Amino acid sequence: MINLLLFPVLIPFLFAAISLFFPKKVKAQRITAITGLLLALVSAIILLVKVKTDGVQALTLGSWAPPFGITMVSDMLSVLLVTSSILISLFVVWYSFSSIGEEREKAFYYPAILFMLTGVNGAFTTGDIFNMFVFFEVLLMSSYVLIVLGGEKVQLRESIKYILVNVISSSLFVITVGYLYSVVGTLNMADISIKLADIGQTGIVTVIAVLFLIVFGIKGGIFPLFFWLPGSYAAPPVPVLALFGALLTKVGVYAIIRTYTLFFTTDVGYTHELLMIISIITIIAGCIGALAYFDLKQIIIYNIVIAVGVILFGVSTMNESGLMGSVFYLIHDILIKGALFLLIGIIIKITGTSNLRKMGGLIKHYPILGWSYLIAAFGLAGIPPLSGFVGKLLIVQGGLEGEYLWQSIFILASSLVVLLSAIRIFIYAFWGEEKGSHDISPKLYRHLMAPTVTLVAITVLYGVGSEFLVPFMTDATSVLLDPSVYTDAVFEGVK
Amino acid sequence: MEILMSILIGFLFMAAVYLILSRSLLRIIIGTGLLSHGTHLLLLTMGGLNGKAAPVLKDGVTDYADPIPQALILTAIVISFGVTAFSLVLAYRTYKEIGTDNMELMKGTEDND
Amino acid sequence: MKTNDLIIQTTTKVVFFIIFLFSIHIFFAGHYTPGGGFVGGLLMSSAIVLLLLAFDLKTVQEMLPINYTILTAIGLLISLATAAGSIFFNVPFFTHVYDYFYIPLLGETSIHTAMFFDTGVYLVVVGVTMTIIQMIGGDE
Amino acid sequence: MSLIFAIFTPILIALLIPFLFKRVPKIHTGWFVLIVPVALVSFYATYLPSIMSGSTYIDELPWIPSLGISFISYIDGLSLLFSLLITGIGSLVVLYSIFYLDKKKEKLGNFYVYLLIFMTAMLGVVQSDHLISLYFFWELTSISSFLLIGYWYTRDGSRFGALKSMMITVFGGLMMLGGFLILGILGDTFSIRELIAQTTTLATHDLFVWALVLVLLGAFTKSAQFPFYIWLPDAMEAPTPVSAYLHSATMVKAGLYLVARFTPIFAVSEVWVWLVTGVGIVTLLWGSFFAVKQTDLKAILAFSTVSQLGLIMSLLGIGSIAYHVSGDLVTTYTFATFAAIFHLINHATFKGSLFMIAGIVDHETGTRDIRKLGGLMSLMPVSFTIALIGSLSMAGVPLFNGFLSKEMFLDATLSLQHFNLYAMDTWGILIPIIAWVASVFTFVYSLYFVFHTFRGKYKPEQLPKKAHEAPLGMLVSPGILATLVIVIFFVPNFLGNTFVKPAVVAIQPLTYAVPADVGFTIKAWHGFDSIALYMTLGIFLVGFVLYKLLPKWTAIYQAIPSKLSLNKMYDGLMNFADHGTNRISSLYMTGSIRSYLLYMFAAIIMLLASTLWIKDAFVISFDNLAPIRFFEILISIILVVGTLTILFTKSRLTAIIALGAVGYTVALFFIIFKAPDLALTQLVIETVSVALFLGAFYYLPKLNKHEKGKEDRGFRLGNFIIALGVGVMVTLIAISSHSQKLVPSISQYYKDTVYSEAGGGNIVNVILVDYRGFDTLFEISVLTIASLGIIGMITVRLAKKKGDRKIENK
Repeated sequence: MINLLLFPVLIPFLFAAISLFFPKKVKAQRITAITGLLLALVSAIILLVKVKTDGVQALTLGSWAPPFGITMVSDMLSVLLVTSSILISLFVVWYSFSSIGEEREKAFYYPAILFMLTGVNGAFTTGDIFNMFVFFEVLLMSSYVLIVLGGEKVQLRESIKYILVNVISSSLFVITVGYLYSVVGTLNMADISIKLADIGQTGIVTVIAVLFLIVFGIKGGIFPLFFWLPGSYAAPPVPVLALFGALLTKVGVYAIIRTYTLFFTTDVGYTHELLMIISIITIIAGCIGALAYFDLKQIIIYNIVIAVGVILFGVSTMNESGLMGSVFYLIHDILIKGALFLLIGIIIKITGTSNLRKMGGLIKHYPILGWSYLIAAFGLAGIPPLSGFVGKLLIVQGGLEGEYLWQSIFILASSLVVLLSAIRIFIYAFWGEEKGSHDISPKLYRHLMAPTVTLVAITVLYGVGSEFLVPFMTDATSVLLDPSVYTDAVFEGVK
Repeated sequence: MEILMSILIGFLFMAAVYLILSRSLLRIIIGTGLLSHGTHLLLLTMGGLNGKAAPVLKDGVTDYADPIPQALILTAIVISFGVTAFSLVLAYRTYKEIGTDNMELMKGTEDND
Repeated sequence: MKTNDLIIQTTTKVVFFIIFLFSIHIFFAGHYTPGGGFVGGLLMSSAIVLLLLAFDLKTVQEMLPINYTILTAIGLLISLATAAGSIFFNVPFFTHVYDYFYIPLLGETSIHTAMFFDTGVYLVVVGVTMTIIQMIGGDE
Repeated sequence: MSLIFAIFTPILIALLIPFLFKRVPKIHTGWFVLIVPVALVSFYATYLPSIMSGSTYIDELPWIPSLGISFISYIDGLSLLFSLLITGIGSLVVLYSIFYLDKKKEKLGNFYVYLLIFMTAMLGVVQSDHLISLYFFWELTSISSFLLIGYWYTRDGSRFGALKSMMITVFGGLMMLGGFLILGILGDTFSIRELIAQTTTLATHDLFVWALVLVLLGAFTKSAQFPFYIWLPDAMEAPTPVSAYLHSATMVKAGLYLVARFTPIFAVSEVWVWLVTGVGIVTLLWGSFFAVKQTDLKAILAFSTVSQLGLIMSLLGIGSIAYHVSGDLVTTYTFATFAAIFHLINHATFKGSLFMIAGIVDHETGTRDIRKLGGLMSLMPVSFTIALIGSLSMAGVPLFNGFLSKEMFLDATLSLQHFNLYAMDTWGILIPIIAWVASVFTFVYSLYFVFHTFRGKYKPEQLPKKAHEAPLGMLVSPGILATLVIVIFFVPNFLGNTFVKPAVVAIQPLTYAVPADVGFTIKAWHGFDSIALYMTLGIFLVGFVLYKLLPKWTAIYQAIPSKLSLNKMYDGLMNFADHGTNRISSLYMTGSIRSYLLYMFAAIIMLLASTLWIKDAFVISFDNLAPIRFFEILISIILVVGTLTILFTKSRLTAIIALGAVGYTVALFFIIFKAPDLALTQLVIETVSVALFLGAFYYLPKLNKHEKGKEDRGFRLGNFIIALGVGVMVTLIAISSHSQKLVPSISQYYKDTVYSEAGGGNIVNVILVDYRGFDTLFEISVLTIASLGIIGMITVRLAKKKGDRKIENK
């Protein structure tokens, strides 16, 4: 089954196309979406096993030899991201059943999610730089649809900003691909890697590297390109926010990781140093934002920015611990952000506000919600043995191994801010005197809690069961450390 | 010609960015239109402009223009068409809903604490 | 946009068919000369737009009772299916096949699976442009 | 029962607690809980004989073995002593809590779950041989402490105290983790024992001192050392059993444990000696001085705890000098370590009992405000007796164990004169002086605590409740502790041999191999030539005078400016976190997309320009260029004119049409540059787009309507500069890229194979449907999605239906 690696991309696509035939049948929409996601999940897991046993999978479409056709490549990093993306989408869709409302469900809400997942998975899997642009557009266009769906004022207002920023970033992406094509004459990522390695350190390549950092940095939300993010992400309803928060920035981060380990390895002293500086400022900016607002959504959204900085810091060290930590943390962040957004979604549903100062004492009537939140918050802050711990540990270890003492201590200290921002929600929303209205039916509460608690449980397992993940993470890291594993898989049997 | 084109493209980008930074939504969207024109021309230029024939097979012709950038541009054109159409409808809806096309009146910071 | 001028309407119908045929031609020509599904589809839609200009939205909808979303979905599925056919032969996705056939009336013709793919493109383009135009035109 | 299992027993039992609390409401949940520490204390007690003879035990549970992360439980003299303290005091505290916390009013389920989590955490801390698992349990103590302090979560003080303690201790923990990681990298192991074995090579590395400082940050924050102690007084918002357990007897001693445990690794560094001794002694003075000022019973005890922890810390510091000396001096300094451990045990006994008494007073009178209390002696005679025993021990009065260790402490400080590290022989004289002064204050607040509460005038009108003696059950635990205080005074060497000496061996492994080697005996009487004796007498004398004159001199506390206090600094930081960050953030998070884009473009320009400059990347080559023909110039001019028209027109119709013109010009470019497919597509698309533009903007107001007047010169100039920058960058990089075609393009392949293998003639089209058909498949999906979105936008209008509910958007 040589096409296996396409299935996680194509199955959501197929089901999205199918569900266009009956937009008004809510039940059928739901069933199609869930079926598609489950099948995609199964295929992703099969692929995961395949990549684990047989190494990097590559397929050049149309039976053309690489680099002439479009190559799709599943290495461990890619398949891990694909699997977790599908998983998160599954939970978000499950959660959406009882929270998104029929109007949206009848207006292509589920197809949009499936299309977005197609784009996300495609971007994670593709081995062709222009094809990555196309998948970026697929996921962006779906995200435009999701952010504006519902047509509330704030959605319209923020959608414009969101689209504008992304249109600019897409244009930059295309011209960057153009520059790169001019210099190396190819689009296949493995081919680019080989050719850039042959060329060695050249000024123009470094400039292109910086351009790629900018292009993907806008998507990933790094400093100073993240300003659009907090406002735009807060506009759509919580399930959409959860998807955005969990997945979209990660695509940018993935693309940075991919290009900065596969392409731009000849001038690490400049490019990765820059990446490190930027990642640290990103964390500072994220920390300021995470503390600045007494608004549930904003707090968690700014934590996305912090996490992006932490992950990229690990990448910038370019050593085994740092990179492995980044991979660990990347997957963790997908899961934990998903969980946190779903959790605050329930809090918002209960209290009718996202303003922390207007809520309080929820623990009395919603203890499970409270404890789930606390666990997720500790997971976010990297308290052992929860999910964020191992990743952050390895990232800091990588920093210290690279003798970046102050930077590593800074990363540790940033965890304190993360903890403060997350625990503040707990203290304000769950402790204290009971405040605010509580208009949620027990049935709705149960329906919203089911996917949320399951997801929190998964994050806990992710942390506690880190041992089982290490072999996967090691595989993912080995490709990042040694691009030839990647390029060999692509050109296997060709050269 | 490539250098002239590069300057021309730079000019298009400049105009596009200038428009994007203005307050009126329409000007902003027009700016994105210029941006994509610039982008497409840039792609074409990066492929080299001295091809002697269109990349359509013809007997006796060997010096074809580089077909890859053209294929990429075609894809990009279609995508930007989709985005433009979407943003136009969005602008239209926004205007009807919010009653202005001035971006400076769409800050929304009053919601933040 | 209401014009009940009979001459214009009749002319439009004729022009519509001419453009329609031209779009089909462009579509088929695509593999060898400039053209292809995308341009073909766009031309087709402009033909329909022309109808819209001559008649009102309702009439056109009665003349062409098409749900464009479903048209789009069909197009998408045709393209996907063409590409996915290769999955069943366990060759890389998107592997096209073609051969030359003798077809009565048309003579020696090449049938290329890429053509089916392009058909999907054509339908999607028509479906999408029409949806957009209908939406903008039909909104109060 | 393996050692690891023993550590996790409390947390496993904790899983049952909510169930028991709900299902067995008649029996106080505490009784079930009590079984755990009692069982554990007996379990650990069985290790005593073999530990006394110098053997050790180890047990391992792998967690992430691939990364070398495991739970390793290591039992030696030090960890066994702490384990016994944790479970022993734990048993007494749980027993006490059964009477202290009402089974009907309180959420006992939660309380005991937290307490049991804490017990596991604490056992884990003191038994972990693995740095990462030590860190794991360390943070768990912070978290359980957070939950316990915040137990009465509706009180503002509880929430404040909980957060404060967590912030400070987690900060320390994170820093400590940094230190651990450095150690792990330097020594290539996370095992403390293995690190101890290679301490001399470790010490040569530059990062070693950093590891030391970072680990000490962990210890100092946890053990409430100056200046981090500020969380401890606020932690007194916790229920009193918690204060007695966590915040005096066990958790705050984790820092001391850490220092003791790492002494063999770090003591070779002078920085260690100075930091530990110095910070300890300052904390001692600071805590004792401010304890006198307090009016809340528990606050007095909190400051007293701070001060006593400082005392033990400084003893550990003095003890680590043993690593820097040789001969007889080694014993002189290890004596300080011996004293430290001895005092640590004594402190647990007398402070534990005092906390419980403070709780009893609070419970029976309804207040802990010492100004309202007084004259309880006759009403609560048993409590008074216990309080007196505890206080006198704390003051260092003979007949109580505190006297013994206090004397040893004074002796140890005096021994510093023998040592000349960084002039410690001269500066070191300060330390006994500070120690003496601090002991005077200790004497004062001890008397103050007991006599102001139990003697003087009974003021029933100020008390919320009518005072009477506590129920017997509540007195059992403090009673046992008070008894120990006296027993230890009389048989100190039993304690010394059983508990202290094995622990000293663990801290000073270079000097002693087995507990029997430690040759110290504890004596109450050292003879008349002991300087410590005269110091003690001086303390009693001066202390008593100061106590009597208390109201006369406490005014000096008012003279200390409150703004400079450490609490104010913490509040300032938190205030910055709450409000300062908001102010900073609102400077740039304006919500205006224009300003965001300005920052972004500015950053992009700067990044690209500096990279171009630094990397000398701008290259221009005039080879291989296409010729410039006349009509190309003409089209270029049309393009420029069209663009300028868009920029300067005031009419939106003109702008749209000009945009169309630009689009057609682009199509012309496509034609002359041999791209017929593009030209065709561009023409059709441009036409459709213009139609869409016109359709969509039919209703919109005139262009520039909002901008007239408002769009000042600065606004435009800013836009122009940024726009120019972007344009220049695009051009420069385009020229450079084009001038450096370092690898020939792969496009020849398509020209060669398009007919033979792909069966087509139009290369661009074949690329689109075949070579790169995958792009096209998803390109048409983008179109499809766009149309879905447009349908969604036009048909779904929640805003109108629901009104503008701001529920999710605020």
